[in-house]
Amino acid sequence: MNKITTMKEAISKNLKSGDLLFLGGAQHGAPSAAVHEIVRQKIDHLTVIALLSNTNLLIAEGLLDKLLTGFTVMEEKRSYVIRRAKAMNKLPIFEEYSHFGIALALFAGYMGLPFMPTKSQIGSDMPVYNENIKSIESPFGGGQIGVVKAFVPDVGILHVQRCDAEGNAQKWGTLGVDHEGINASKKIIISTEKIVDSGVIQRDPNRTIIPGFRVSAVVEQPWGAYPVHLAGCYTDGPNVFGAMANEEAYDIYMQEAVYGVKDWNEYLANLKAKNGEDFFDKIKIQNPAMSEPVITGY
Amino acid sequence: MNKITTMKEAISKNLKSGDLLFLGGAQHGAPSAAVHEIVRQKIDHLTVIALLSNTNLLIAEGLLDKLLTGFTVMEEKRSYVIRRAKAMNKLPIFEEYSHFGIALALFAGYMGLPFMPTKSQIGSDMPVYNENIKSIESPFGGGQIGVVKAFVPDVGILHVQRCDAEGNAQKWGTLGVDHEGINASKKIIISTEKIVDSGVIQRDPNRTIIPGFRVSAVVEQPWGAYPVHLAGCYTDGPNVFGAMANEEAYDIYMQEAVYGVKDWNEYLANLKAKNGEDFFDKIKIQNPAMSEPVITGY
Amino acid sequence: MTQSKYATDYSAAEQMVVSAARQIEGNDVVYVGVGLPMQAGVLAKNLHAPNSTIVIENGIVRASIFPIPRATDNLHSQSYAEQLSGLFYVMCLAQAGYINTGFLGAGQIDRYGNCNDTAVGDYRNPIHRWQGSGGGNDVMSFCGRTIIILEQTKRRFLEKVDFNTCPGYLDGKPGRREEIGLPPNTGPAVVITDLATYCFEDGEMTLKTVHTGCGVTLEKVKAEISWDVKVADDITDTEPPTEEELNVYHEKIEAVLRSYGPRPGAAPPSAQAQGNPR
Amino acid sequence: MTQSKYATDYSAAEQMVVSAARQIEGNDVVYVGVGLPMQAGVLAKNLHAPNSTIVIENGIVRASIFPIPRATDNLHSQSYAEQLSGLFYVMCLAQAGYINTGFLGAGQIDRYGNCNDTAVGDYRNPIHRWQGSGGGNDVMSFCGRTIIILEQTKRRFLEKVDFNTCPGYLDGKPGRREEIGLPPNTGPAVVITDLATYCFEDGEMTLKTVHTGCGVTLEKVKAEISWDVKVADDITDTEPPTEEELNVYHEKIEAVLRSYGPRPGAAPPSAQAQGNPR
Repeated sequence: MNKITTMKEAISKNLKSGDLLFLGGAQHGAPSAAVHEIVRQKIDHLTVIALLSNTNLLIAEGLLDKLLTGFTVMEEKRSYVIRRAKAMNKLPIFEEYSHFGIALALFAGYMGLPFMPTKSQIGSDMPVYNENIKSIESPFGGGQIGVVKAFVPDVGILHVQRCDAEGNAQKWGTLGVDHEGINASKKIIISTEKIVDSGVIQRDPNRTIIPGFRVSAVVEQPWGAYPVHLAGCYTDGPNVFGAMANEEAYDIYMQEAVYGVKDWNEYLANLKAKNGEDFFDKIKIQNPAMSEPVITGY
Repeated sequence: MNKITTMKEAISKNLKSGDLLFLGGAQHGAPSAAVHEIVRQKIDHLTVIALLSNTNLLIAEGLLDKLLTGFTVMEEKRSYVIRRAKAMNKLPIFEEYSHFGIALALFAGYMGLPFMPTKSQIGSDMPVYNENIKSIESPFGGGQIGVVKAFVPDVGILHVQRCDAEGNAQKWGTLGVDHEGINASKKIIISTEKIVDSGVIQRDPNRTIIPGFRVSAVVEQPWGAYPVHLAGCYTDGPNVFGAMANEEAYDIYMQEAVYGVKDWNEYLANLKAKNGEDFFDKIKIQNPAMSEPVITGY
Repeated sequence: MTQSKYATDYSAAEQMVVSAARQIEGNDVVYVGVGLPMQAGVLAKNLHAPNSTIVIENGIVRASIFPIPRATDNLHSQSYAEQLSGLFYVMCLAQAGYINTGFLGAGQIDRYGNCNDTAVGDYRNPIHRWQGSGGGNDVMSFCGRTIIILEQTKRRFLEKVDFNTCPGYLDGKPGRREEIGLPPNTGPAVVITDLATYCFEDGEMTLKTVHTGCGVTLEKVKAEISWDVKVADDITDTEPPTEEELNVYHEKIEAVLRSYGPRPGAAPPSAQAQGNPR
Repeated sequence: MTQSKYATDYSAAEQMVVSAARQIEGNDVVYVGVGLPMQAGVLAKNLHAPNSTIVIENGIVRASIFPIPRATDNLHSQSYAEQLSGLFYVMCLAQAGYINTGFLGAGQIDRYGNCNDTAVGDYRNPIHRWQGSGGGNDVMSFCGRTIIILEQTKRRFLEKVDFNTCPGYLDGKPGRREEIGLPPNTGPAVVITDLATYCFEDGEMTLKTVHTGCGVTLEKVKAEISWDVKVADDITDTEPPTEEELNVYHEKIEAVLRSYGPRPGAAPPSAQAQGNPR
């Protein structure tokens, strides 16, 4: 079944106000284009699970009720984003885990289980303030063991290097919490640098991170992770996050990247127009390494 | 650190009587050469965890104290192997799980946890006879949940398509319980069709199933899974398991494959001598499919 | 199925596979084990359910068509799959509720759909041993609907199985599966034998159709069940295979399996006897 | 280190990184976070510990040398790694005991090595907020020995941290870590600051060496600790960086980081202030 659609449709048809949303691409290949579209559509009251993925825009626009997080800037003295959300009285609740805790909660969701055991977090004060982490008596003896409650996102969004029209998606490079997060999600949106022929997938099926039958929408979006790096494609872009430093810079950025354009492609075209035709060429990878093909067949 | 050695040394230096042994290669790429070497060295009182991997030889030779299994022939009326072990008074204890149960127990070992939760097995009579499976009250409410106790193998053996001298091993095709089993094991022996340059690994690092620092020994052993198929290499060989049908066939097989040869390569050479130079060519894959290279680099 | 007229000359085995294949529809995600389940899956993919996804225990998820493998995992069932991983991944898909249909064989089955693939008689001192659960328990625990395919004899169809390997509706009381921790909306849905097909009404196996086209009578069916089986109000004749279904079966299943010759591989020649599941 | 004579002109920051790098030896498997920990790891790989394995949170396991990344994950730290996976895999390696050495930063640290990367003051109404645990709690919970690197001020070195993000020896009583479920033989081993280095004796932070080569005195060290710190019997001067170590540091760390220019990426410019760990 062909699931190719536009980012606009992928978001509007699958994500709704109040949803629990997983954003993949921790530190690598963030779904930037998708996040900007969510902001453009002002889908609000979201609870977001994201590990080091950029949630600044969602917070600054007051779209988050809650952020399930292991590491994020919460200090208003250091963040215009936080100050802005607070001024609107829309600062999200921050529910804190360790990074492994986030991974485990998603892993439980992926496994279809209500919780995962762990030895992390139980040594800290986190369980005092987060009722989704606690200690139990280990069922086969040996003392105490921690448990973390499952996350089952309503919607998961992952940006990948290649995907076929049916949604069989392949990502490589570091995977952060992509595997457990996307597999835990009920509805799945794949944004991909390139839609490839199914044969490309079928000749390397071990690389498929999520099978097509689990996927709701496929969006071809080149430079979809910009300005975050993506293995085999591009390195980090210039520091657009400076845009989050104060109101003026923020407003300019929002106009350029969200409200003043109809979609990500128009934003990309404007970046080129403004910064020169070679703007994106400069961040393309310069020293590609090609993998040795693996053989399958019969 | 170069870890290349012979199968003889890899087994004798790492596996000892009484060990808990994981054998990878469920239905695909079984470590046949390694198992034959264990038999040749008569390493006994083993407890083996293997899912649909061939343990017939180990049982028939009376080397197993216990088999942790989800599916295996136990009926003596239907198995010379079982009759033979019983006649020696060396029939192993069969500790039974579902297949997912075996995977979960290994997964707990891989995670460094004492157990894994699950919804499998608890609906069956298995927990009545296996104290490593039970039900507990789910810690965040919602009723009962099953738990399976961890396996932490002393030694794990996996046969792969390619591995570098340091032990960075890559396997593709179906992985059965290979990933969790080999990662759960304390000492690891990798048997590989081919030792490759580290650059081959480094240009496709997402495929590495176990990193070199975890590996104790690397053995280059072409046709190491024969007569079991291995993706990209060869299909199933002729039915040597008929050799397990009766005493006469069994004795002939043991002489040919174990006791009458010094190692697997001599056995392979004899197979060629006996069946013709093209014996192995006939089971090589005929219609190879090459994966599209993936790009990394910077 | 309506485009082709019904066959008149067919075996009970063919009826079983065809009836099983018809249980797969549309975008179903289907777990198939070795033997008749695998045949049903491949047949459906080649006939009326090309968009179904086939899931095989060792880590195979495939939407594309594939030649029937000898057992479950071989280079044909692996190659050109959309996704290859391992058993853990596939079983997590099931545990999380994403495999809506499972197919199993069984050694024994009882009134409430519980299946025994373990031991006849006392577990500690069995009269006969089967190979054990394999993935059977997992599939029956997790899948939305599980379809059990087995030969029907009085010794296999028991009021209560000697050993419960794969949980049906347990003691038949409502909500018992959920109570012990099994996922809601799961369990056996259909039983297909060489004599008849069954559904479950309020957790009890209920005779639905009789393979009259193979010369089976209601009396014969009842004679091969150890308890007084419930009969559906709308009991009817089993819909026979169509000529098209049989043609595809002969071409895509029978002929391919025959071409493999004697089975090599993971188990002694007799291991797959007794309709054993995996 | 004995092949090169000691440098005479160096900063406290250089001393910190060099002292930290020396904690990596032979075949160590080392978790490194952002900042000084990453610098220490890359320095050791380039100097005396080429066979160590570096593990980075986002799924990187590498035995081969690599240019220092701007933060932790970039195309340089990913490319040509021996293994790439995700955070779950890397943390399972740690939880199962296969990462023997961990490096962390910290916002506050206390007498028993507990670290605070969360909140100054009351959690519900904090005076200051750091970004939170990140992988810090996991590393300190799992690794055989954890080395903490931070700037030393009296406000950071407290008798008891305001919030325990990464568990040290908790209340200092023997066996407390194991009692609450942490793996045995784990915990903080060394603290490295811009003034001194510390070990742990019976779970208590113990002053081991003073950076006298940077002009630091024992009095200055004690003035920047809120409790009456235990002093090791064999307290000595910190071994200064050698010229070779400094040269490699300048070439492989400083110059490379400088070449990246201002940091783009995952956080606002000020986010990495306050020695925050990840």
